[in-house]
Amino acid sequence: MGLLTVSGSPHIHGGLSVKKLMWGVVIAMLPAMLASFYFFGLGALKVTVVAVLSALIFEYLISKFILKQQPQLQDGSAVITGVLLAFNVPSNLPCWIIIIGALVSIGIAKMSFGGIGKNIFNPALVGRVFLLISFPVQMTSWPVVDKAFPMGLDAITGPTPLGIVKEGLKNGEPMSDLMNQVPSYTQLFLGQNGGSLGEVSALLLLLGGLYMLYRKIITWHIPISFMGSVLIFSGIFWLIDPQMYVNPLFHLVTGGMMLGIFFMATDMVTSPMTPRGQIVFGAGVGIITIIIRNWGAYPEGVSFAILIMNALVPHINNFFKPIRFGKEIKNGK
Amino acid sequence: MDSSIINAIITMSAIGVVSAIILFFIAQKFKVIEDPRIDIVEEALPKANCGGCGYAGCRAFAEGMVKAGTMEGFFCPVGGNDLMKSLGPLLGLIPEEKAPQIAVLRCNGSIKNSIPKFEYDGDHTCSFTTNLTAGLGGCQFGCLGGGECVDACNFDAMYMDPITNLPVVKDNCVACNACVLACPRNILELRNRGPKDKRIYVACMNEEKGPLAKLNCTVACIGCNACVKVCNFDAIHVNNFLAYIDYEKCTLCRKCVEVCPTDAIHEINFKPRVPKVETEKNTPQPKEKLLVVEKEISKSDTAEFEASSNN
Amino acid sequence: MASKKPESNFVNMVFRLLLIVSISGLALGYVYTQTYEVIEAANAEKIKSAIREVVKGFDKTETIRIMPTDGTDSITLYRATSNGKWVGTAVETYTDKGFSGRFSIMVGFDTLGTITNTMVLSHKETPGLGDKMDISKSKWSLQFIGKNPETTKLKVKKDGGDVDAITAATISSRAFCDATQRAYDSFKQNGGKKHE
Amino acid sequence: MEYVIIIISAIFVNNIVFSQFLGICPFLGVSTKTETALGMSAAVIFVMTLATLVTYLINYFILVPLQLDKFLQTISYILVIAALVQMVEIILKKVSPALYQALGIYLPLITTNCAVLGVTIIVVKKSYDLGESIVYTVGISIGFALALVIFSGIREHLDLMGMPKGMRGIPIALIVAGILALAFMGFTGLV
Amino acid sequence: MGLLTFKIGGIHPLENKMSAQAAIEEFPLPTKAVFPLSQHLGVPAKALVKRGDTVKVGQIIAKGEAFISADIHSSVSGKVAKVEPVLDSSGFRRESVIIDVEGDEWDESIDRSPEIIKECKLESSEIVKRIHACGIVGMGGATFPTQVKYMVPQGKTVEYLIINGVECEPYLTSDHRLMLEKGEELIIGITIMMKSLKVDKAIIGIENNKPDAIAHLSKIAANYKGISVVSLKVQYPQGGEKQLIDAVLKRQIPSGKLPIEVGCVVNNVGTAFAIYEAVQKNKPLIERIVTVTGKTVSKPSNYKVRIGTPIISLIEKAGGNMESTGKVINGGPMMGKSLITVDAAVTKGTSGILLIENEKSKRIPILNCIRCGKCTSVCPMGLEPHLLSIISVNGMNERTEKERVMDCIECGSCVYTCPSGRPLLDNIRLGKRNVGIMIRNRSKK
Amino acid sequence: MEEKNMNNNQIKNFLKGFIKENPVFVLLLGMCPTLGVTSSAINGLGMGLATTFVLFMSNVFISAIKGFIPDKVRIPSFIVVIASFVTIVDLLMQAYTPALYLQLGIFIPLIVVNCIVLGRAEAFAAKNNVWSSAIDGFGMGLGFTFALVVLGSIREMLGSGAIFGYKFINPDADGILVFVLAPGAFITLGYLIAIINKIRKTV
Ligand SMILES: Cc1cc2nc3c(=O)[nH]c(=O)nc-3n(C[C@H](O)[C@H](O)[C@H](O)COP(=O)(O)O)c2cc1C
Ligand SMILES: Cc1cc2nc3c(=O)[nH]c(=O)nc-3n(C[C@H](O)[C@H](O)[C@H](O)COP(=O)(O)O)c2cc1C
Ligand SMILES: Cc1cc2nc3c(=O)[nH]c(=O)nc-3n(C[C@H](O)[C@H](O)[C@H](O)COP(=O)(O)O)c2cc1C
Ligand SMILES: Cc1cc2nc3c(=O)[nH]c(=O)nc-3n(C[C@H](O)[C@H](O)[C@H](O)CO)c2cc1C
Ligand code: SF4
Ligand code: SF4
Ligand code: SF4
Ligand code: SF4
Ligand code: FES
Repeated sequence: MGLLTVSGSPHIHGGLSVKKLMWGVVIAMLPAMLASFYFFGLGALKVTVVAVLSALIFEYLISKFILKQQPQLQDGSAVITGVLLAFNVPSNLPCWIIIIGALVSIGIAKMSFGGIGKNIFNPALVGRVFLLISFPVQMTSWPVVDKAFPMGLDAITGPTPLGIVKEGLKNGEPMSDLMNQVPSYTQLFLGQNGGSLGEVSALLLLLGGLYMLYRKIITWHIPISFMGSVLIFSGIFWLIDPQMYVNPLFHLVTGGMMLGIFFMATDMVTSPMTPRGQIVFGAGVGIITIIIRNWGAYPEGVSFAILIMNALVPHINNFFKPIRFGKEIKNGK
Repeated sequence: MDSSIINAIITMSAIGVVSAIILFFIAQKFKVIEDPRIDIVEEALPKANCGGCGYAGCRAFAEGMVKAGTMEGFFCPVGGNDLMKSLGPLLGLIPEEKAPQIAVLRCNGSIKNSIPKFEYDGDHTCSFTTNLTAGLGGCQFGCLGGGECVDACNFDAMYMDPITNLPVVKDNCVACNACVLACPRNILELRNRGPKDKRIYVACMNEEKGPLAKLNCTVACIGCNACVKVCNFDAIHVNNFLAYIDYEKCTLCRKCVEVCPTDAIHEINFKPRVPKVETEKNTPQPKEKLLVVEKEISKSDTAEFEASSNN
Repeated sequence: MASKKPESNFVNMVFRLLLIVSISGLALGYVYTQTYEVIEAANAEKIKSAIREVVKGFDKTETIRIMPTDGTDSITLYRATSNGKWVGTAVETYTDKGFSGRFSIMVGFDTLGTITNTMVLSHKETPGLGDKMDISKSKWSLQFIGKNPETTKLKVKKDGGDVDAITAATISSRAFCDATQRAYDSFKQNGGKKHE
Repeated sequence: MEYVIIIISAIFVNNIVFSQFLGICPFLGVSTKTETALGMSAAVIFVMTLATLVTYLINYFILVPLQLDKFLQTISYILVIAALVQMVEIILKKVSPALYQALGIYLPLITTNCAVLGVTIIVVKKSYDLGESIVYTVGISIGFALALVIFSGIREHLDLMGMPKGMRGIPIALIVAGILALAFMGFTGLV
Repeated sequence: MGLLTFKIGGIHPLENKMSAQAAIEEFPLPTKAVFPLSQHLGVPAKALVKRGDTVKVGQIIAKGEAFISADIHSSVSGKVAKVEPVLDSSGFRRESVIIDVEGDEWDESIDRSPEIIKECKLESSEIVKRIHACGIVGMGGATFPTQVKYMVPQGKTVEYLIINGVECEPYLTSDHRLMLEKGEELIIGITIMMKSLKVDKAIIGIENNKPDAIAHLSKIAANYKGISVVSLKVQYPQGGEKQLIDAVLKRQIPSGKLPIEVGCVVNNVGTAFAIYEAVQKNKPLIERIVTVTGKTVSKPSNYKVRIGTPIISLIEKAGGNMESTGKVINGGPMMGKSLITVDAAVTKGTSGILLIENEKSKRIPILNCIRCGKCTSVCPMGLEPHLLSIISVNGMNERTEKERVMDCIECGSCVYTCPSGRPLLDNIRLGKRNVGIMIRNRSKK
Repeated sequence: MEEKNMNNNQIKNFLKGFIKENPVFVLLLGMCPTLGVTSSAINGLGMGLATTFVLFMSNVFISAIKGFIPDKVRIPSFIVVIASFVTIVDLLMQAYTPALYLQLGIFIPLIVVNCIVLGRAEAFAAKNNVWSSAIDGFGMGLGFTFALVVLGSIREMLGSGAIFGYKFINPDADGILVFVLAPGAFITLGYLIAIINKIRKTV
C-alpha cells in the first residue's frame, strides 16, 4: 500500500460544491430563458448564446493568459453571468455590444478582482449598467418581436410598462390613463411584458427562485426583505398619492424586479453573509430601487440599487456579525 | 485700474497678517513638545520598519533611543554598525558595536535526506503543521518546508528551494530576526557572518539519540562527539545528542567538518577541498565510526520504522 | 543649509510673509489690469461671432435687454441692421430644463420670425448625448433653420411637436426647444420694436 | 425643501468624488482603513464647512466690494484654507494624538485637497446665498465622507481577499471607484 | 414542539453507524503494550518503573504529579522492556513505557467479579481521590483528567450533572454499545458522580438515532432518583459540551468560560462507566471500548481493548483492508486525528479507529471562497470561519482574537459544508495557536 | 563633485517625470484634473501645459527665494507663490484661449491645490538650486502633460471614436459613452496604472 494520508480534521466532506450550486442556478433560470425565446424569438436565442459564449471565452482567456491560473469554466459561474447579462438586455441588441458587455462583466467586474468569489460587484449588473450608460439608444429600444414565434406578439412593442408610466407621469398624464396603456397585472405576471429578455415573466422567475430556495442554494432572507421593502416603501407613497405613485404590485411584477429579487440580489459573492446582514441588504436594495423608479431619471432602478448595496456589503458584514454562542445568556442563573 | 493693484496688495496683506496672527496664537496655545532629535534619528534610519531592532517600527526605535539617552541595547540590524556609528554624533552617544550577523538554517532535512513517511493533505503553513504532525520525513525538529520564514522576510533575503523544499538564506540578509521568530520549530538562528562570510555550523536540531535521529534523516547530527573531540578551541558542545558550535569561539579551522560521520556540519564560503554540493550533500560514504554506531540501533526501532514506512 | 535659513521668529515670519504676499498682490493686480480688456474683448467677441453665425448680412447691432414672460432671468436681444435697415434679430436665450441644468443658446430670426440659425453658447450636457445639439458634434440643430415657430410646433415629437429629438437625449432636445420657444416669445415681444 | 434638494444633489447625484472629480487624492490615499476614513471625513466636513463660511464672508465683504473677486479669489481662498487646516492640525495634535497619528500626512494634504478649494469656488459660481452655501458644502462633504467610508470598507475587504498582483492597490481602487461611479449614475435625475 | 437541540448552526452528516449492532467483544491480550506517558490533556506523567521491572495488571506505572495530569496504570502483566520515546500516532516521539506481556496477572485489589455493586459508601472527597488514583480521564475525546472537574472551585455551585451519551460523530458506536450493554453500571456510576458533586439532578443526553439506548437507560434510570434521560434531535456537534448544555438546559456558556459557569459538569458515558469501575471495583482505567469501522473494514466491530494494544492488531482483527485504505483516523471522521502510523498504541482517548478508502482520503480541491456564508450558518459557536481563516493566515492576531477565534471548538462543521473545499479549520487552528501565543505573552508582561 | 555629473543628472532629472516618477502613474498626485479634464486629448494637453507652466515658474521662484523664507511660514509662502502663478495662467487663458478655458472650467484655479505643484515645491525646489528646480519642474510638468494626453487620447478614442477631435471611424459613429464620463475615467486610469506598473517592473 501507499503512504497514509495525513490531514487535519474533519476527514469527510458534505459533498456540496461550487459547481453544484452554480449549475443549480442555471437550472432555475431555464424556464424564464425558454419563455424569453418563446416571446422574443430567435433574437433572444442569439443574445443568450452570444452572451454566454463570450463570457466563457473571456473568462478562459483572462485566467489563462493574464492571471495565469487554471481556468475554472466548469464551475458555471461564467455561464450564470452570461445568461443574466442576456436577461438584462433587449433581444435586438447587436452582437458587438453584447460582447463588450461580457468583456466588462467578466474582465472588469470579475477577473480584475481575481476571479470567482473575489469580486465586490455583481458582474452581470456591472455589464448591464455599463451598456445602459454607454449605449442608451440600443439599450432602450425594445424590439418589435421576431416573426419566428408568432404568439403573444402584439403586446411587446415600444417602451416597457415602466417606461410608459415614467414618461407619462413626467408629462402629467393621469395615472388611470397610464394604467390602461400597460398590460394588466395578470398579463405582467404571466409573461406578456415588454423589455429585456429576463423581464418577460414574473411567474417563471418566481418559480426559478422557489426552486433555488428548495435546493437551499439561496436563503429566504434577501428575497423576502427585498420584496417586503419594495411593497412597504412604494406602498406608503401609493397610499399618500395614488395619482402620482404607482401601485406597489405593479412595481413587483414589472422590469427586472423578480430577476433582481431571486437571481441578482442573491448572488452570494456580492451579498452579505449573515442572515441579519442579508435582511438589511435586501431592504436597502428595495428602498433604493423605489427611490430611483419614483424620482430618478431612469425608469428602472434594480440594477443600480443592487450595485450600490454591493458596495456596502463589506460594512454590512462588519456590522452584522452572526449571533455568537453564549452572548445573550450571560449566566444560567 | 491702479486702485485695484493697491487694493489687491492691501487685502492680501491683511489676510496674511490676520491669519498669521491667529495661527501664531493657536500654535502657542496647543503646543506639543517633542524632542526634535526623534525626527532627526528617524530620518537617518532605513525606514524598513522591520522590527528587527525589537521596536514597533523605526519611529518607535528612534523614540526609544532618544528617550533612553543611551545607545546601549539599541541596534538597527538593517543599517548595521555604519548606521549606528553615524547616529552616535547626532545624539552625542556612543553606539554599541555588533558583529554583522546572518540567518542560518539549522536543518538539512531535504526530501532526499529525510524521506517522506506519509502524504500530507491540507494547509501547509509551518505553524499549523507543527502541531499536527512531525515533519514529512518524520523528524520532529526539522524544517516543515511551509516557508513561513520566507514570508516573514521583508528583505527578499530568503526563498524556498523547490528541490530540497528547504528555505535558503541569501547573502543580502540583514539579520533582522524576523524569520527566526517566524519559524515555529526554532531552527533558524542568527550567527556571526564570520570573516569573508565564512561560517561553520551544525545543520541539525535533532535532539534524539543517534540511531533514532538517523532513522528519519541521513544527515542528522547523531551526537557522536567526534567533532567535540577534534575541536581544539572548546567551541563545540553536545547536549541532548546534538552538537552546537559556538560562533564566538569557533576559529573556522574546519576540523570538525571532516570528522562528522553524517555530514551534519556545514561550511559556507570556504574554498572547496573536495568538490561538494553545498546544500544537497550526497550521503557520505559510511565511515567506520558510523558502522559502530549503526550496530546500536535497536531492533524494535528499526522494525517500527520499517513498519511505518511500509504502510 | 539649515544655518542659512532665517530664524522663525515672529517678526521675521510676519514681515517676510507680508513681503511675499504684497509682491504677489502687486503682480496679480498688474496682470489683471493688463488682461482685463482682452478678456472683456474675448467675451464680447464670442457673442459677436455667435450673432454673426445666426444672422447674416448686417453691419450693426443694437442690444436690448428684456424680461421674458416665463423665465427667471432677463434675455438679451441683438437687433441687427444693415444700413439702418432691420434685417433680423439674434436672441441670446437660455433654458433650465437641460439634463445638467441651464444652458444658453443664440437663436437668429429674420424679420418674419423665421429661424435663420441657432448656436449653442455654453452647455454642460453629457458628451456623446446631449452635446449633439452643438453643431460641432452633429447636424441635429440644422432642422430648426427655416422653421417659423408660428407654424412649427417647437416641441419634440414625443410631446406632440414637430421636432425630431436627439436619440436618447430627449431631455436635451426638449430643453433646446424650450430655449428656442423662449427666444421666439421674446422676439415677438420686443424683437422688432424699433421697426414698428 | 430647497435645502433638501441641494443636499441630496450634493451627496448623491453630483457626488464630489464620483461625478465631480474633486478630492481624489485623499480619496485614494486615506481610504485603506475605515478608521482613518472616518477621521479624515470628519476633518474634511469640519474644514470644508469652516472654509466655505470664511471664504464666503471674505468674498462678499471684501473682494466683491473692492472688485478683486476676478483675480484674488483663488489666492485669498487658498490662504485662508491653508491657515484653517494648519489650525485644525495643531489642535488635533494636542487634543487627539491617536487620530493625528492615524491621519498622518493627510491632514496637511487637506490643504491640497482640491475638494475644499473647489467647493468654495463652486459655491461662488453657483451664486448661492450664505445658507445655501453652507448646506451645499455640508452636503458635498457628507458625499465625500460617504464615498470615503464606502470605499474604505471595500478596500479593507479587498486587502483581505487578496488581489491579482498587478491590480493590487491603486489600480483596483480606481476600478472600484469607476464601478461605484457607474452605480451612482442611477441617481441621475433625482433632483 | 420538536426535539431539543442546540440553537446555533449545526450540520447533519451521514451517520454511517455500521457497527451499531455489533456487540462489544473482548479483545485478546497483545504481546507487547506501549503506554505513552502523555495520554491525557495536561502535563505528562512521570514513569515509576524502569527496564526490567515486572508489573501486574492495574499496577501504576507512571504518576501524574501536576495538578492537571493523570496516573497511568499497566493494562497487562509482564516485564518492562524499555522506557524511551516511541513514535506516537502523529509521528512525534513521546516518552513511553513498553511492556512485554507475560500472562495475565491482575493486581489483587481489583474486583474482577461480574457482580454489580449498587451501594457506594465513600464520601464525596474520597470518591474524588479514588478517581484520581485510578487515572480516570474524560472518555469523550478530550481526555481531560476527571478528578480536576470534580474539584469544584470555591464560589461555584453545581446544579446539574450532564452525561454525554450523544455520540454525534458519524461511524462511532462505542458509547452506544456501552449504554446498551453496561446500562446498569453506568447509571450507578452516575449516582456516584452525583454524590461526589453533591448534586441531585443528572441528565443523560442521547440523540434519538439511538432509540434502543434511550429506552434502555430510561428504564433503568426510573429506579434511581434524580436521573433523567432526554432524547435529542440528531445534529452534529451536539456532543460538544457547550452545545449539549444549550440543548438540554437552554443555557449558553459565556465565551471563554467552563461549564461550571452555568452550574454544570459534563461527562461522557464512558467516563461514568470508568468511574463505576474505579469506585466500586477499584479498577483503574486500563481498558476502553474502541469502535473499528470504515468502508474498508469487512466486519465493523466494537472491542473492549486493553490500553497499549497496537492499533494495527485491531484493524487486522476487524478485517481492515489496508490496501484500499488511504487514511486511518483515531476517533471519528469529524474530530479525529489521522494517523501517521498504525503501529501506535491504543490510548485512553482512542474511541474509534476509522479506515477511509483511498478515493475519499484526499480533500476536495481548494477553490476561492465564494462567500456563500454556509460556514457561518453552520458554525455552532456563531463564528465566521471564512473570516477567521483569512485573518489567521494574514497574521492579524488582534483581529483574530476579537473575532473570538478561541471560541472555536474545532468541530469541523465549517469545512464539512464549504462548497469550495477551503481548509478553514486548518487555518483557524493556526490562528488559535498564534493568538494563544499572543495571549500568553501578554499575560507574561 | 556636483559639477561632474551635472549634465547627466539634469537629463535624468528631466526624464524621470515621464515614466519612472511620473506624477500621475507613479506618484499618484494630481488625480482630480487627471480624471476631470481628460475626456478628450486636447483638454488633457491644455491642462497639462497650464500645469507645466505653473510648475516650472513656481519651482524656479521658490528655489530662488527659499533662503529668504523662515521655516515656519514656508508652506504659506509657497502657496502664495503658486497661487499667483495659477491666477496668472487663469487670466491669460481667459484672455487668449477662451474656448479651452470654458472646457477646463474649475480645474484651472484648482492647479493651486494640485498636489504635484506643492509636492515638487516642498520636495525639490525647497532643497535644490534654481537650475535643477527649473528642470525638475519642466520635466514633471511634461510628465504630467504626457499622462494627461495619453489618458485623454484613450478615453476619447474609446468614448467618442475620435482622437484630438478627429473621428477616425465614421463621423456619425459614437463610442462607448462611459469612457467620456466619470466611471470611464476611473476605469481607464486604473488599467493604465496597472499596465505602467507592469512595464516599470520589467524595465
Ligand atoms: C450619464 C448620463 C448622461 C445623460 N445625459 C443626457 C443628456 O445630456 N441629455 C439628455 O437628453 N439625456 C441624457 N441622458 C439620458 C436621459 O437620462 C434619458 O434617458 C433620455 O433623455 C431619455 O431620452 P429618450 O427618450 O430619447 O431615450 C443621460 C443619461 C445618463 C445616464
Ligand atoms: C485548564 C483547564 C481547566 C479546566 N477546569 C475545569 C473545571 O474546573 N471544571 C470542569 O468541569 N471542567 C474543567 N475543564 C474541562 C473543560 O471544561 C472541558 O471538559 C475539557 O476541556 C474537554 O472539553 P471537550 O470534551 O468539550 O472537548 C478544564 C479544562 C482546562 C483546559
Ligand atoms: C465538536 C465536539 C463534539 C463532541 N462530541 C462528543 C460526543 O459525541 N460524545 C462525547 O461524549 N463527547 C463529545 N465531545 C466532548 C465533550 O465536549 C466533552 O468534552 C465531554 O462530554 C466531557 O466528558 P469527559 O470529560 O467525560 O470526556 C465533543 C466535543 C466537541 C468539541
Ligand atoms: C444564487 C446565485 C446568484 C448569482 N447571481 C449572479 C448575478 O446576478 N450575476 C452574476 O454575474 N453572477 C451571478 N452568480 C454567479 C457567481 O456567483 C458570480 O459570477 C460571481 O460573482 C463571480 O465571482 C450567481 C450565483 C449564485 C449561486
Ligand atoms: S525553517 Fe521553519 S519557518 Fe522556515 S520553512 Fe522550515 S519550518 Fe517553516
Ligand atoms: S533572512 Fe531572516 S534575518 Fe535575514 S533579513 Fe530575512 S527575515 Fe531577516
Ligand atoms: S470548527 Fe470552529 S469555526 Fe468551524 S464550525 Fe466548528 S466551531 Fe465554528
Ligand atoms: S463555506 Fe466556504 S465558500 Fe462559503 S463562505 Fe465559508 S469558506 Fe467561503
Ligand atoms: S488633485 Fe484633487 S486632491 Fe489631489
